[in-house]
Amino acid sequence: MWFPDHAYLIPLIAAASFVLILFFGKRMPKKGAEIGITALSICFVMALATNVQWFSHVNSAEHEAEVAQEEGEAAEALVSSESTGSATEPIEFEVEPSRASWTWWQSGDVTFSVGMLLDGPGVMMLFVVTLISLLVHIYSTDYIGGDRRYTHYFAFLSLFSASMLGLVMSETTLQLLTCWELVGLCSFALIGHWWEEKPNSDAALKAFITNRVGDVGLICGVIILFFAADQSFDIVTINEMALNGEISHLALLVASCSLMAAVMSKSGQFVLHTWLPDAMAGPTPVSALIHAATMVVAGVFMVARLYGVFFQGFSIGTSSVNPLVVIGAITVIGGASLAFVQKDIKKVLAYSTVSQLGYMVMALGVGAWTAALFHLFTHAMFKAGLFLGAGSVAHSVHSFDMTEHMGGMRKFMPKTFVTFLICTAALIGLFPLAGFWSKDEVLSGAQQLGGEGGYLVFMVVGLVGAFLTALYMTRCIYLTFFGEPKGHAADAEHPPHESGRRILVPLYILSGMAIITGFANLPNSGVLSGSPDGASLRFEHFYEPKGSYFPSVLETFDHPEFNVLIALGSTIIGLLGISLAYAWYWKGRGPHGLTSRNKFAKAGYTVLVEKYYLDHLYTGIIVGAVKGPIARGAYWFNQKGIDGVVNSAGVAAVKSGKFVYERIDQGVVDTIVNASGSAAGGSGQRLRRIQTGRVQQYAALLFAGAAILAGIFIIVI
Amino acid sequence: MDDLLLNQFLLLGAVLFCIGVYGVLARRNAVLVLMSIELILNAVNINLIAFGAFWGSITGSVFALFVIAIAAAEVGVGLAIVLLIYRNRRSVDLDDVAEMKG
Amino acid sequence: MDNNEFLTEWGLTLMVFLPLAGALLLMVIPKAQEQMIKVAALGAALASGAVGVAVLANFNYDSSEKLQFVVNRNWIEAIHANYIVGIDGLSVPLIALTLLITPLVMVYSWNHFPQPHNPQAFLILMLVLATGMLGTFVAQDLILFFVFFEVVLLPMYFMIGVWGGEQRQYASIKFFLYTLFGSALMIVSFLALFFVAGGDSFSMVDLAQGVADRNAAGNLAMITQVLIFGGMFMGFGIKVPMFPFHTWLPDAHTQAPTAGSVILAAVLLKLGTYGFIRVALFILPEAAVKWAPYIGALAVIGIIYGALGCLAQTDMKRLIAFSSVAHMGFVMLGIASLTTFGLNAAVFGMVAHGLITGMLFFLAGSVKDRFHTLEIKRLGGLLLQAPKLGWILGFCIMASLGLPGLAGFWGEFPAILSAYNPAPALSQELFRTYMVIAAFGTVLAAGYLLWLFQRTAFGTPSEEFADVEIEDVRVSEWIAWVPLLALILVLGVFPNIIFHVTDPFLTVMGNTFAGLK
Amino acid sequence: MFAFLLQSVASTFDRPAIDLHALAPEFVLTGALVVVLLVDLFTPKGSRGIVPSVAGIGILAAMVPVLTLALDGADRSMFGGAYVVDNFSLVLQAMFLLAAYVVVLLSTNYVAEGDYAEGEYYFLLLCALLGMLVMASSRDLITMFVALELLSIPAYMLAGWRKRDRRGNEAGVKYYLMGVFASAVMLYGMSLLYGISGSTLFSDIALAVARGNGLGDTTPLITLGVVFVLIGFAFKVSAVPFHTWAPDTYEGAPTPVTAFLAVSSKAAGFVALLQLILIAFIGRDDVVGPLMWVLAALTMTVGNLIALRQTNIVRMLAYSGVAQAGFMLAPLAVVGSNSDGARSAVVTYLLIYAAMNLGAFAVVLIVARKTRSAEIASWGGLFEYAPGLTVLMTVFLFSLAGIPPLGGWLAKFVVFRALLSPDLTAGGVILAVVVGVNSVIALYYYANVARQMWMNPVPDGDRTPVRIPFSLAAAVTLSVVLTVAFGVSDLATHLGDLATFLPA
Repeated sequence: MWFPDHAYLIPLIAAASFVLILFFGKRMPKKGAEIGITALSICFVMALATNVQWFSHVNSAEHEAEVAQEEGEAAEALVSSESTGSATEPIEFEVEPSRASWTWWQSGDVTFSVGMLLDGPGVMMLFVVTLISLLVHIYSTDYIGGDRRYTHYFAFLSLFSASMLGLVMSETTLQLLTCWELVGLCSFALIGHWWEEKPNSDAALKAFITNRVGDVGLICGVIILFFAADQSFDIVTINEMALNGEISHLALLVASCSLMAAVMSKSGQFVLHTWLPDAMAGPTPVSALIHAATMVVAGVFMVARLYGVFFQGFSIGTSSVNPLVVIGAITVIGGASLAFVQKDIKKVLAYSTVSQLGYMVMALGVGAWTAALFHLFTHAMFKAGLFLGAGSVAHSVHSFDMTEHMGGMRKFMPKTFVTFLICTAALIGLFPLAGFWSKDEVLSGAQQLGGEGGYLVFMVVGLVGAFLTALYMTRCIYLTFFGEPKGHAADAEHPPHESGRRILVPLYILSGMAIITGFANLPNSGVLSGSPDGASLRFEHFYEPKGSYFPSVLETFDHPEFNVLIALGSTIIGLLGISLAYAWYWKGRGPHGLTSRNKFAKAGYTVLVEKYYLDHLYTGIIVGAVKGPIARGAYWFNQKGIDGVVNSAGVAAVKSGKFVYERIDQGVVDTIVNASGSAAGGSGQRLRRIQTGRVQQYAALLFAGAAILAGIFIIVI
Repeated sequence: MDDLLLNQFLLLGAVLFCIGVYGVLARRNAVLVLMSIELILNAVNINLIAFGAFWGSITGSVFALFVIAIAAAEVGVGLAIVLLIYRNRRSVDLDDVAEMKG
Repeated sequence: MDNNEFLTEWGLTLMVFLPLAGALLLMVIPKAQEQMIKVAALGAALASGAVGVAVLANFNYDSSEKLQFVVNRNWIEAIHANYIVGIDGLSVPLIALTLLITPLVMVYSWNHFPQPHNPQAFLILMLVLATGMLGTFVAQDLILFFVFFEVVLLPMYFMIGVWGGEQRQYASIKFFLYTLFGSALMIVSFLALFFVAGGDSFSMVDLAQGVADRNAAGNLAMITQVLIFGGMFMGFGIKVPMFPFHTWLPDAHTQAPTAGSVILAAVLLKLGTYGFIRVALFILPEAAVKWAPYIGALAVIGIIYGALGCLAQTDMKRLIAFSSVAHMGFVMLGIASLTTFGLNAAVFGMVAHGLITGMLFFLAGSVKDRFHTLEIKRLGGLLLQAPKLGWILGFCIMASLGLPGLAGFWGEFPAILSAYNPAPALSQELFRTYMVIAAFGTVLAAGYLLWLFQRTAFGTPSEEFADVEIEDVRVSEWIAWVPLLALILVLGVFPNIIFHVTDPFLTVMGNTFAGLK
Repeated sequence: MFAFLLQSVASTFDRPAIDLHALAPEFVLTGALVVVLLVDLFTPKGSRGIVPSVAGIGILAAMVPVLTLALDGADRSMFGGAYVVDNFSLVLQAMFLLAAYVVVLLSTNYVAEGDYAEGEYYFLLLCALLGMLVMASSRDLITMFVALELLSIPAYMLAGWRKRDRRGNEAGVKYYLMGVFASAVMLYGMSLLYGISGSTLFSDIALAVARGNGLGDTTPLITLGVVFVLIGFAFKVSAVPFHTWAPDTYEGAPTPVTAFLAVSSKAAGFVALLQLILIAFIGRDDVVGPLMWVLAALTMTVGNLIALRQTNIVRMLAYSGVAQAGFMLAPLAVVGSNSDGARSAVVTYLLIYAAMNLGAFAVVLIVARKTRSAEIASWGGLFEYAPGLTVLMTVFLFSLAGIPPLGGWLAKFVVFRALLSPDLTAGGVILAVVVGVNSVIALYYYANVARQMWMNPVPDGDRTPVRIPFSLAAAVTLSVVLTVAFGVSDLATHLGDLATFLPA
């Protein structure tokens, strides 16, 4: 198992690439891009190899367990001839993660180590991060070619890749924290890549500072777990102790709540999500890599990594509601409804990302660990594809504004259009694309897992979210690729044109992934129970940790089964959304004023004429309502309410800083100091009056002093 | 010398001392101030002599002699300084000698 | 072997006094021979550095909890003050820091001494300063410690007062008076301690033993110890500076010339925190337990308060100065926790703050040099005009706000960590509250530092500087900065370089506190 | 009565055994002052420089027997214990001689250039010095009184030496009158002490004061006597509220004389106080302690506060001297619990104070030769044209402020040590804190002068270098060497510990 055991080399290669680009990038013929691409290619190959070896590692572990079990059964069979049924049950086996560890520092008798903990989720993330990073590197050579900070850009991409790879294979929470902050730094630098304009640097600052707020939670959580686990940062140890019950429930609960804050900020959960749409100020490939596929899922990954803590802390297996699932659910709906009113294609995708991250958090909240990670996996593919597709379009029309400068792009950019369409379909969850399978697992999880009553409410939320997703993505497709070209897109002299190969190839790859990745975890239950063992649930099989540090050791932990009703239901809901939107945008006429009264009349007039009377009605009411007051209200609340709170927190901090400085520091503290100085000087001035210059007054003082002192001492003593 | 007599001498000394102090503080004329000083010193002398007699030792008297001699020297110096002041200012009013203060 | 004996006997003494000898040498060089003066000064600093490196190289890191290179000679016998020097794991990092900073500051100033120029006087002061700083870190006798502790005052006073900014006179005297006020109370405490502990030695080890013995015998009133600690608290706390004794710091830092600010930030402030650990905590552990909650409270107040102060600043240098209040708050929080973690964090924090804030002051000086202003409003677009300078600023700001992987993190995080689980004699609830407040301090730190970066480095240059040609980093600046930048990174990645050295001594100390109820 | 006196004298008089070696310093000095007068008489008017040289040599010559006595090491007591030579007297005599020598160095140019009567000047200086030497050895009220007047009366004349200057006159008359008033009060106190004990010997007084004399309750009388006598010397050391003469006199007197008054005369006052308090009044520390506590606290606080506001450097130094006296009085406040420590602290402080204060005055003299002004503002930018001098002045000023490693800090340190040892007492600790706070206040005005020199521009733009005459250079060098040496070595503290009294 050379590759998994030496996987720590992968981030090191990326880090080396960062250093090389930083110092030599500008002198290279391609300004450093070639270094980054080479490094990431190596990383990707190594990640692939790691995956392959890991698969065989898991299989051999399973095989060994099978052999052992068979031997045991053989022994058992000797005693009792009853040995039926057990063969069909899945075999329990443990998979040793690949580990490496070095001492980082020590204090007293506690040693802090840095190292590698590589198991299923890590291996999976290796693949995702290196693949998308590589594609983004290639894509960027075209997309931001000629930029004045081209080299810097690639340097930071490399640094980001290194940090993200380090994060996913962190051995300790401290290391996780370190990489967590480093990816934040890269995010900051890349959002602010075009820092000449203030909005961009504002967005960068907002991202960093909002994440810092979450980091307070992370720091506290990590510290609480450190002491709860007898002074250890080791993730395996912490999980094991949490699952064994060696850590009190209270500590786990407080730690989980603290860590929640970090999840909320990093993974864009309500109410700390506001930085994510703003982060679209960065270059589009960055948005694809960092703000869609990898960094923003760090929060999800962290929960998955410390799942033992969360599982016990929030009693996920036995409850029917907990902070994770609630926050996730709010985010699903909130993000989706906000996506609806955006004019900027990237913001649509950003809110969509927020919403999808909500799914993942929700899935973790209901206990569907595999579903969450699987959705993370598929989402990374199609969302990156969407972002890159949006970038491709924007590259051609020099704008992200769908309503002003796009429309009818399918004619100019057919290839981009097709890939975008595929990814959209995957996102909406159309059978048999990737999103269908992963979203379905989430919904099944919500339906089947949990304590009494389960998390049914959240399944409904998930369905509503799916509906909304279909609506806004269809709208997005329409505004971008259909209708009449507007603005730059209509510029006859410089008509939009299809992008070059370096942009298209990543799009092909990602859309291809959007098609096939769904099959990675083909269910083998329900109507699909006939699917072959070697092809079903591969994702779960290979990537779900199997060992004492994962909640699967608990009885309350379970996997949802494929439910054909949910699958059908969600598909129908998705299709309904699409058709409603289709009806509204493609078939609808005029300025869509059905929300106003006279337009209602007009609609009534056409009831008989139009075949789609009902459609019109429903579209008008539902879409109109969602698109209109609800979404706008939500957006207003978002911008003025939540974002307002965030911004005014900043303003308040500055104001209180001014107050403290001017009034308290300079006004009170410093004044006291200076006043004692001038008081000394003042009393000196007053005392000088003793010194009148008249010798007889001096004499009077002398005699009086003598008399008084003598008098006092005579009387007192 | 008995206690009663000693007390009378001491009282005289004290009164003289106070008169001297009053003179020192109240007179403007430097020469009068010098004379008041002599009163104080003589009050001391009376004390010394009285105590000397009380103890029957000559030390008190000797001390008094030293005081007298030194007082003479002191007053000499004092008068010289007053003379200097008079030369420069044409006045021996001590209230005028207050250029330096504060 | 001969070499080693010589080093053991004379190494520390040479290291401490070589700069002073250099200062004396400088006095006799004619003022006109500027080049020679500079070379001689740098030579003295480097010579001291070389001896220091030799000493540190021969230091036995495996038993760094023990005093090494100890020299014990009679000094002022009449007052029982001895010349005792020696180093252990606690002093080594700070000595290394001082040895590094002094020549770098000289190199930085090489071709642009602040007005009114006069490199001779400037360098003499610098060398005297070096002796004072090094001496403080090696002294193992309270009187010797005190003397060195005070020796740094005068050069710094003149450095601020003569070469400083517009408000230099006010700032310098404020600095001086403040510090002396603390010192006066401190020396009273030292003496009281001396008599309390038996009255026959000022050696720190003996004093600690004396106090421990009397405590064991139960005939030392707690109130006495607490009051003595209080005097030391004033002395060290003002130097650190702790809220509310910090008001000298922004003024002094802002007005001081770049070299002065750097030394002030990098080393001088550490004298206070070092003193807390080396003297106050070491000798009076029981009183420390009584004081720790209050120190912790002031520390977290300092963290938040310093950050708020930063947010209000309009001057870049003053902002950096205020940030010191916040950063030293973390150091003090670590100390107040009275645990091995906390103390380790504190020492690391000292070094990290020295490197980072020193670097930031260097940068502020260079910005001032180029734009002749530090008003944040007038700056902007530094990254466009001088990209290297801008990126270095960015790097240092990231380090300063405690980004993991850079040195600043290791001062902050373990300090917060330690506050979660303070020494058993302290209230956990209280310190956990401190922990949360301190953690929020990191948010504010990110806020004011990034805001500074945005307003100075991002954007486009303001109109008044739009057409001005701005020189990027100069050679002398590179020489002075590269070691610091490299160290910030290296220490961030390999924190054990320092923890390894400090830990044995601080573990012993931490165990002492762990044993107190 | 006269017959009775004569008779008693005749009957008891024996020629006292006179130990010539013990008295040799005084004799040498007496000889020197006679020689000074004669030399002045027989040298022509133009040839200056001879008289000061003779005076200087005379002073150094007097040093020789002091050293031989010190080497000899034996304590000597004469005149029934009224006059002794012990470690204490030798250390202080040496200090007086050295300080006076520096004053002669300071005076040389000043007197020569100012057209003053040179011979008389040095004659009076040596007379005062003789008084100081005697003071250090006196263990008897009469001897002490004579010594006091011997040092005071010439000092009155020296203070008013600039006879055509109105301020000079004023300085003289104020010093004189206040001095005489104080002497009178002191004498009154002495008469009471004599009355109670029947003897003028300190050892006898000590017994009577401690135990009473068996004549009923004389405690109030003793208290009155003790307080009055102490106040007489409190005047000499310019303790508040008896300090009023000091600033005016210092300002008006010739600067070398000011230095002499500020250092030697003040030291003489402390010498007397030490002897009285530690030998004669040792049994009444219930009076002495609180009295000194009050005086010390008042003196340092008032002195410092007023010094903050001074614009004239001599006047500032005068008030600083007042404050310094407060610091020196402080150890006497704990004389009851730590008499040895108090003595050692005061002596140490005196030695260091002499070195640094004389140095400061020397620099003032040098600078005044150029600026012709004593205003602090005229010191602006000194660093630009006289860096060496500036550094020296800085050393003296910060030594006075008590910044390590200069001498002054050790002086403060021994004060702290005396106040806090061997057991912490409330009074001692509080006074120590008062001392601490005061030393911070003091720093402000010392640093203010440093600020002028280093940081301010030259007021009149005149940057011609300052010419330093040889004698002044010598004085400054001597002072600075001692100031620094006292700070970094145990010289002063060692001498302070050494200066013990002859056991009674």
